[in-house]
Amino acid sequence: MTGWLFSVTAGLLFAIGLYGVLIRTELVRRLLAANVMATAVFLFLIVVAAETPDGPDPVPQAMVLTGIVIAVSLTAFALALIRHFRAVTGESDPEGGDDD
Amino acid sequence: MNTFLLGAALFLLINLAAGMVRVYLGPTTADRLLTLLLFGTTTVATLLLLAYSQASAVLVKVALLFVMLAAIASVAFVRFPHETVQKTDDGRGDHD
Amino acid sequence: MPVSDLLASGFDVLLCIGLLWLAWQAITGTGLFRSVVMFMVFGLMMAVTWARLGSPDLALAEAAIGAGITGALLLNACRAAVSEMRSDEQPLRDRPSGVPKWLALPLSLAAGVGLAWLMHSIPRDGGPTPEAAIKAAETHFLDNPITSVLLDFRAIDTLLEMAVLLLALVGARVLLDQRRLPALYPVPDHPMPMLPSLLAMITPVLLLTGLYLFWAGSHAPGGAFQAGALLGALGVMYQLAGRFTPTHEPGTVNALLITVGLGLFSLFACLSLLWAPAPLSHPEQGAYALVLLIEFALMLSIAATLVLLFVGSRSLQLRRSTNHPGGRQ
Amino acid sequence: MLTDWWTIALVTVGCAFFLAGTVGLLRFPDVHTRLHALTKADNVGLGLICLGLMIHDGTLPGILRLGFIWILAIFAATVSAFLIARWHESAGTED
Repeated sequence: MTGWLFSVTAGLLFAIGLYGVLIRTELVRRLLAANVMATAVFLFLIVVAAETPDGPDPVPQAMVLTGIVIAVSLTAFALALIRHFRAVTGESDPEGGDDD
Repeated sequence: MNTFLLGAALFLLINLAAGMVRVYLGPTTADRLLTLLLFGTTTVATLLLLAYSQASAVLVKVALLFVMLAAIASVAFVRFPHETVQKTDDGRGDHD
Repeated sequence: MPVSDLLASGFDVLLCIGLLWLAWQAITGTGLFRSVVMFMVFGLMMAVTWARLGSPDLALAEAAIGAGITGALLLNACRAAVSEMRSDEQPLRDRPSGVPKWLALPLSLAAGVGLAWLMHSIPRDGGPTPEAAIKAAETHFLDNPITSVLLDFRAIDTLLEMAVLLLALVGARVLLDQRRLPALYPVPDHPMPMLPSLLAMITPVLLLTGLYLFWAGSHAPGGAFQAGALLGALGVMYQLAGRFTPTHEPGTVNALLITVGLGLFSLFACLSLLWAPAPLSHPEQGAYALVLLIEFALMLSIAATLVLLFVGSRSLQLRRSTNHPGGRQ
Repeated sequence: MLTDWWTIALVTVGCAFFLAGTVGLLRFPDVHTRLHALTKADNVGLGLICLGLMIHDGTLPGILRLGFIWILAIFAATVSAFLIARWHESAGTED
């Protein structure tokens, strides 16, 4: 029951994240959406780890721990990239500026 | 006993969900920050109840971390100038 | 016990609904500030979820890194978006993206449901042990194959993790320097009341908790990251209270703090070739002390890197040298 | 068995305080009254739950840890509530 429920939740979270990445053009919001997608993947891994027959499997947990640190590094770098982008173009989204 | 503690945790979670209505309604930004306070206290209580109902002592440390991070979060928010909040609003104005 | 099962299921269902609602609000809601608040609350909920799924390690990491540091970074993004906005510019807006909504919604739903089905159908028995793991277990000084695999593979993993964190800082610095973008959070003009007393109270508690997490983590690898994130959160707090002054001159202490973790770890990796055929193997004597030393250096580097990423300046100086938080300067 | 009943009673009353805090949050007219309802009721509720769990735990380190968390929560809530109220005030004068 628990595994099934959290699997579905992770799938829906992934869907929400992907939807955000596709729909939002404002860059910070797009980054948020990508973060939600990453969290969904972590949730998948932990659900699989929790359901192994002999107790929680430590390897996926270690992987997710690494994943959390990588996600925060990536977020920090992406935010610097967004600041740089705004300073160069004066726009908050990459598609704007010339076409409307 | 464990069943009772789990029930209490569930009750607090429902309580939290009701509090989230205030975030949704607003109307001021301070109301949203208030809910961060509600979240801090309630999740700490929920984690403590979970710690004793699942007999996992580490969760008490997680609760301790939550208390301190809630304080840091509210300091981070109040260092925020008001016009920032208004200018980042891309839709209907939802502050006073 | 059917009653407790029912309660647990109710708890899980509510948790899942909450997570989905918060994620939806964070992504589709109006107002960047509101989205960021929602995302921070989502991080807190996620920590409760990890706790519920029996991974307290992750709950600690998520609370400190996911909700604490990422939230602070995103608040910075709001701030930067406004302070670097031209006066004639409209508030942050969304243009219609190249993908229409009617296509994006079923597409992402299909991807999510497909992924859920795929993850649900994979076998849960763990699969066969890889060849390399068995080989590593035979040559290792520990008897338990799982522990030795974790020790060997986690070491490489942690080394590269630290490298990624450092790279993120270097990349951010290059980008910000190129356009001469200033540090956020300058020193406030007027002191904030009650903040000094909160700092005085919270500093020893956070330091103690961080050191405790570090010490507990020496039995199970990975403790340095939680502890480092916690100390990083303390540094962020000091910056917010105006105790650190961002400077443009690169400071020696700062540079040392950032690189000591990766440097010591790499040195150890090279030196370990003297006594073992593969890098990052532990010596038979003094392994515990060595691991402790490297993890301590890692913790300091992680904390310093996270604070500098948050501030976005080249280095930081402490304003009152009598009050020294976590050795950072 | 008597200690179990004490725990149940204290945790139940604590939950009732949390409920009162949420009702106040939803029903009170402005930010200051909501702040007032929330911070006081919730921290009393947390204190009662901590007390109940202390009785349930019964060991000295456990009791100390729970008490410590409660004291810290009170301090943190005081400062946070004050800062948020002040922030809201200054918003009112600027607009």
